[in-house]
Amino acid sequence: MRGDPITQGQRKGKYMIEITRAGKYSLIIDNPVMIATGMAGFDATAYRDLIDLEKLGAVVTAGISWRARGPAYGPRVVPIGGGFLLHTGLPNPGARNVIKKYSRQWSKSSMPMIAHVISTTYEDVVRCAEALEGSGGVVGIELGLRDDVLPDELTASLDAVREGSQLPILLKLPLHSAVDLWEIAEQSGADALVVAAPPRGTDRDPISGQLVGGRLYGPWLKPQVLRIVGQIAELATIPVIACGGIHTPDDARDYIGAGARAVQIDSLTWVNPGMVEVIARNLGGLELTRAVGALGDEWEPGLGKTQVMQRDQGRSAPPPASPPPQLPELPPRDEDQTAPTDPTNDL
Amino acid sequence: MRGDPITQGQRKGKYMIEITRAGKYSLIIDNPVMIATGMAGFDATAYRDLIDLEKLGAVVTAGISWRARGPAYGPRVVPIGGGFLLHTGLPNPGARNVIKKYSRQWSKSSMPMIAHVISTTYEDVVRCAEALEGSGGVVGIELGLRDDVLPDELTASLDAVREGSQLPILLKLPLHSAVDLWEIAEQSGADALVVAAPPRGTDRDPISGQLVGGRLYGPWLKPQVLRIVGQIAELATIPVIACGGIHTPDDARDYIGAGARAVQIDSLTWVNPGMVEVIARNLGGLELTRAVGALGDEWEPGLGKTQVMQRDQGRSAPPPASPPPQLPELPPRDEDQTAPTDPTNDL
Amino acid sequence: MRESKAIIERTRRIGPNWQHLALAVEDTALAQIAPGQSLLVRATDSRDPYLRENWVPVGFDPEVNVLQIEHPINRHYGAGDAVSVIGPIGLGFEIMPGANHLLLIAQDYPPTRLIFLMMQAIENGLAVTLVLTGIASRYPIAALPPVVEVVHSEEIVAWPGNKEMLQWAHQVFVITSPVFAEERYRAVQELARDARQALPDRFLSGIFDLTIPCGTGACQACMVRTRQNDGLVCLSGPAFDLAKLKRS
Amino acid sequence: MRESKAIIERTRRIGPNWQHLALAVEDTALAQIAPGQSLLVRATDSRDPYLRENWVPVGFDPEVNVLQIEHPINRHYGAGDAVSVIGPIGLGFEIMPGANHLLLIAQDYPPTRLIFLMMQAIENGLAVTLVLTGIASRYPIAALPPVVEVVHSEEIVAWPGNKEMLQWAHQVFVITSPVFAEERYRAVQELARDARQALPDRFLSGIFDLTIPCGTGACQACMVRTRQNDGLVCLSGPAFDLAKLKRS
Ligand SMILES: Cc1cc2nc3c(=O)[nH]c(=O)nc-3n(C[C@H](O)[C@H](O)[C@H](O)COP(=O)(O)OP(=O)(O)OC[C@H]3O[C@@H](n4cnc5c(N)ncnc54)[C@H](O)[C@@H]3O)c2cc1C
Ligand SMILES: Cc1cc2nc3c(=O)[nH]c(=O)nc-3n(C[C@H](O)[C@H](O)[C@H](O)COP(=O)(O)OP(=O)(O)OC[C@H]3O[C@@H](n4cnc5c(N)ncnc54)[C@H](O)[C@@H]3O)c2cc1C
Ligand SMILES: Cc1cc2nc3c(=O)[nH]c(=O)nc-3n(C[C@H](O)[C@H](O)[C@H](O)COP(=O)(O)O)c2cc1C
Ligand SMILES: Cc1cc2nc3c(=O)[nH]c(=O)nc-3n(C[C@H](O)[C@H](O)[C@H](O)COP(=O)(O)O)c2cc1C
Ligand code: FES
Ligand code: FES
Repeated sequence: MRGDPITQGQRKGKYMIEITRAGKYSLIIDNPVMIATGMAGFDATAYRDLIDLEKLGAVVTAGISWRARGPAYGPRVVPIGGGFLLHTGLPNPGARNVIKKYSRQWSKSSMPMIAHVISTTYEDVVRCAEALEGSGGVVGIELGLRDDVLPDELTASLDAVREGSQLPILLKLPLHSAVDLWEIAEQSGADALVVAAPPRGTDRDPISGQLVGGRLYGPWLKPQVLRIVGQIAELATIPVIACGGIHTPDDARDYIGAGARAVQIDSLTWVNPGMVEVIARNLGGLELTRAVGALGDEWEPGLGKTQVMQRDQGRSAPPPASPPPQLPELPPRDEDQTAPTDPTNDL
Repeated sequence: MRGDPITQGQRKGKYMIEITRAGKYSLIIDNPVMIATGMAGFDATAYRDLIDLEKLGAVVTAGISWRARGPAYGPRVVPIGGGFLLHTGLPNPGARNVIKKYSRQWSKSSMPMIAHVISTTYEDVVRCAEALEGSGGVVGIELGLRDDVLPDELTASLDAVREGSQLPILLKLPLHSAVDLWEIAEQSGADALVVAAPPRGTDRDPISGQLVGGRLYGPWLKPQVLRIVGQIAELATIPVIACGGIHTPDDARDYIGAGARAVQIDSLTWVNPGMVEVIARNLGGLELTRAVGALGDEWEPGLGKTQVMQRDQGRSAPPPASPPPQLPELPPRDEDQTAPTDPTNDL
Repeated sequence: MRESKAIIERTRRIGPNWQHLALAVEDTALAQIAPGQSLLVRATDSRDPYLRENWVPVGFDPEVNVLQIEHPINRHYGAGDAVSVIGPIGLGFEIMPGANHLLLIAQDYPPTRLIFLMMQAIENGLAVTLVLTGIASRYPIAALPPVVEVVHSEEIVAWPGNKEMLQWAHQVFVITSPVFAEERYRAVQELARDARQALPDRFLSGIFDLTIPCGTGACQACMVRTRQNDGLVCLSGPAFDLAKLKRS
Repeated sequence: MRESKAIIERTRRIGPNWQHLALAVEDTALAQIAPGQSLLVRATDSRDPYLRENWVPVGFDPEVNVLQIEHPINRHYGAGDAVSVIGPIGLGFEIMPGANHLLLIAQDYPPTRLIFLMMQAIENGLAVTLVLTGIASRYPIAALPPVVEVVHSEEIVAWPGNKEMLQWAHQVFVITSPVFAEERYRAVQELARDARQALPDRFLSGIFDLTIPCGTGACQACMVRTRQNDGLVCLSGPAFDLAKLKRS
């Protein structure tokens, strides 16, 4: 879903970004930057002193299942070239215990919390969704899937969440099958597509010598995901939320430029938490309505508005990227052509 | 295809590894380590002084099409986290010119050359395969596909190569769809599966500021590909050749352990060519028949045979990797249980 | 827990494989760092290594806010290098009231995690014995204070005089490779049960030197299988009462 | 072309953004390195950066086999650091017989690629003028020999006195950002055509400072769009006769 992102006014004096299907299941946040599932625990308070959480649009909780799950056996973290492999087993004390422990904090926090539900059995997903809606603390449910999920399973899991709750549903698609599955998800009632869950891989733990299977994280995820976000956002009629390897404000902007309505930050949260706030502050200025004088893509800390304008006018444009001879590649999305209309332009 | 790799004797006093379907389209090489397409040009002589090419099992040429192709416009290399994005446009002067220029060198070389054919139109692939077989210089054809190839296109391309030549056909599958496509490829006459072509991605060139689409390379490819090699090798009845992010002898061994018959080295060839030779020397010792006293997986330069034996006996085994509670992951392949029978064991 | 800057003021080689880094910390909260706690450090702009390193203090000079970090010599650091620090990670080791004899055991694993505790215990007049088994025997002890009794053993689990030592000790801290922690900590428990009538609570603590991806309790990758499945090394570790662990 | 080791013997800051590294090379073949050629260097065990860096010599002392490398100060190198070197990459610049007046132009781009040529030309008694336009004006010229005439210009393509200089020059080398190479090199050709009757072959060479992934001709990522589509910067570059380029 490209273009015309909906901005229906301002809340807390800021912007409003509708990250799910408009209508009954609409979910509006005021900054397009969230923290992805598993990165900040069940309530993000662990990051209270590291990130100004108020600057974020939302935080997605760690995975929650109806039944308690124990941690994985054996090695759980394996460093790989420029990143790492993580295999946790998605441990959690079960939905009721999570709610008991965290729902007060969820309700107190002015930052929207989205619950990540692990898609186990139909019945358990229904109960989990019911309990989460009943807790009153979360504004939406993000549904996670197995990496090798089949279309029928995806549909059944979506049905189960909808049976259990009336919260907006964000569906997190696996990287490798996102292009094949997004349309089914859209038709089956997902209110937003999160592209993508990190791919699974296998590598050898250097400490124990064992092979470990798990999710893969690192900055190199970004180009893999960006391509797919561009392909899906071109066609989808519900919002796309990009997730994968964001490490700089420019990474986040590239996703927005490719048509994502919002972004989720993953492992950067651990390796450089301060930068998560910088990205949220930067993207917070992304005025998606392009109001008078707003510069969508040119914010740098310390750069005054007039300087931005001057710099923008003085820049000689690089030649347009020509498509390669016979290999059609998704063209970069045209930048919004609206010219800045701020009167200071004329100075 | 796991287990019992075929070793039918020795050539040049070394090992013999059958990397394609047995029978009419059998292709045998004497070291399981090859260089992947695009990494060493059309005849590998550029690496003559950097790698002892004699140690390699084979080299795959850069992509060849019937018609000449020019280079891509715009930026072609973008550094990404721990790797790079490459968009060349697969330039080549066309099959006839490639053959004119390189076939003498191919025939002279004692190292087997495999031609990589770009799957363009049916007619052009037929002609390209005909010309390459006619050149007499190549021992097999590796067929490359678009990243988003459809099953019918894959089948048609395979048919076209077979119509044009009787050379063994290695099919290089795209990373994201390898798990979905390998069976069709096997049934449609591929003689080996190369898993996988690097994924395509999109990222911003820091020099020009342009978005560029291209193939992604780096060490983090290995865990992504290893998982898929394990899944496919478990089931396929034709040999699987692993390709993706190999940077150490252990990376290559992990692929062999996952069921690959041979491996292709990609970008390491550029960043550390000397290591390609080390890997070939190391894996050259991988006696796949487990002859008397052979240690499949314990070679280190400078370590004598007796020391290896002693070390092996003294090692206390790590506890077996237990599967995670509810998340079945492809279990690591059981190591070959054949005990070493070398009499020095008893010393 | 906060993110702050720190400066490497000095580096010193203490053995063929180990170096000490004098780390001047800017965050005064880190002046309270206790034996057992550690820091998550990013020492380079590079993304290799990608995850923060877990730096273990072996000493602290509160006058100048300088921590001594013990680090393998797998990388060179320059005096003046600035690093980003998140910490402190975990809880300090708890010494039981009245524990005057400490037994510290590094089983085939570097004793680094025990050194700060040892130094503070000595300063406070406690008697300390350090047992180094397996490869830990190669740890450079020249720099340790002479008052510490050091026992070496080729054998990994047992050591000469282990029975007597387990009898007189008021409290025991063991570290070993996380790969073998379960079986080896169980073996130490057996030794102790053989040696003495009762094993009081907290008598035997095992240290779990796991990789710490987040350090905030968020990733749950550092969970130790306790009876409640609630032991996160980065929050309530790195030491756990061996009596409280789940047995598989 | 071979892979060999080299040692950084000394580092020297030559301006706010530039340093010179004295690189002792072990491979004597590199003693033949000519202006225009460069090295593919891996200076770290880390995989960040992943691709080898392209190091450009600005001088060579054959007595001690030491190359001077000009490098941006985006990283610190220590004296004694060993690096892995593949090279030489590309062809040396060809000076036409009888060319006594060289005009070297850095258009809004660092002149590093021109410095070695400039030094050798001066040594051989040629007259050299160096034109620095746009951001190249900020290049630190204090270290350059006084005999070189240096001209600065705010404007990127043209500069004060360009007509005269293009008239008296026997040969011209231009460098600019590869992003703008096509349009800017065309503009220089226009200037030259305006300034003089005939443009002999090889009169105007443009330098293409492209990223060099392989340096061996294997990857074809460094192909310049010549009439034959056969110009690889790493084999027959980095300088190409502007008259031979394909125009889009
Ligand atoms: C016409 C116009 C166009 C704008 N365009 C953009 C734009 O394209 N992108 C954009 O990000 N903002 C833009 N802004 C500013 C934006 O609206 C916010 O004011 C800005 O991002 C700070 O938001 P905040 O609520 O965090 O500020 P506050 O809560 O007021 O925070 C202010 C504090 O945060 C620090 N801070 C603010 N931004 C950053 C940052 N990026 N990195 C580190 N520290 C920071 C400041 O130094 C200051 O100390 C624009 C503003 C105007 C008036
Ligand atoms: C019982 C037995 C078991 C063996 N098991 C293994 C095994 O598991 N794995 C294995 O790789 N080899 C094994 N080998 C050795 C293997 O068969 C080869 O002899 C060895 O790999 C060298 O091969 P080559 O043809 O390159 O040797 P040569 O051409 O004779 O080359 C020898 C030169 O290459 C150097 N060299 C050899 N190997 C390496 C290396 N790995 N890295 C860097 N330099 C090297 C040597 O230092 C020497 O200078 C085994 C040999 C025996 C007898
Ligand atoms: C039944 C089932 C449900 C799953 N649901 C989720 C999920 O909700 N979120 C998620 O990230 N991964 C989910 N996964 C699984 C992923 O493929 C992977 O197993 C998961 O990310 C576990 O991560 P780990 O590697 O840390 O154990 C599920 C797997 C199974 C078997
Ligand atoms: C008709 C067609 C055929 C292709 N065949 C191949 C091929 O044989 N080998 C290959 O690596 N990529 C092939 N690709 C394409 C990949 O998706 C990608 O375009 C190719 O790797 C080009 O690489 P580049 O990014 O360097 O331009 C083909 C693409 C098209 C459109
Ligand atoms: S390191 Fe992440 S929870 Fe402990
Ligand atoms: S850099 Fe690879 S061909 Fe020139």
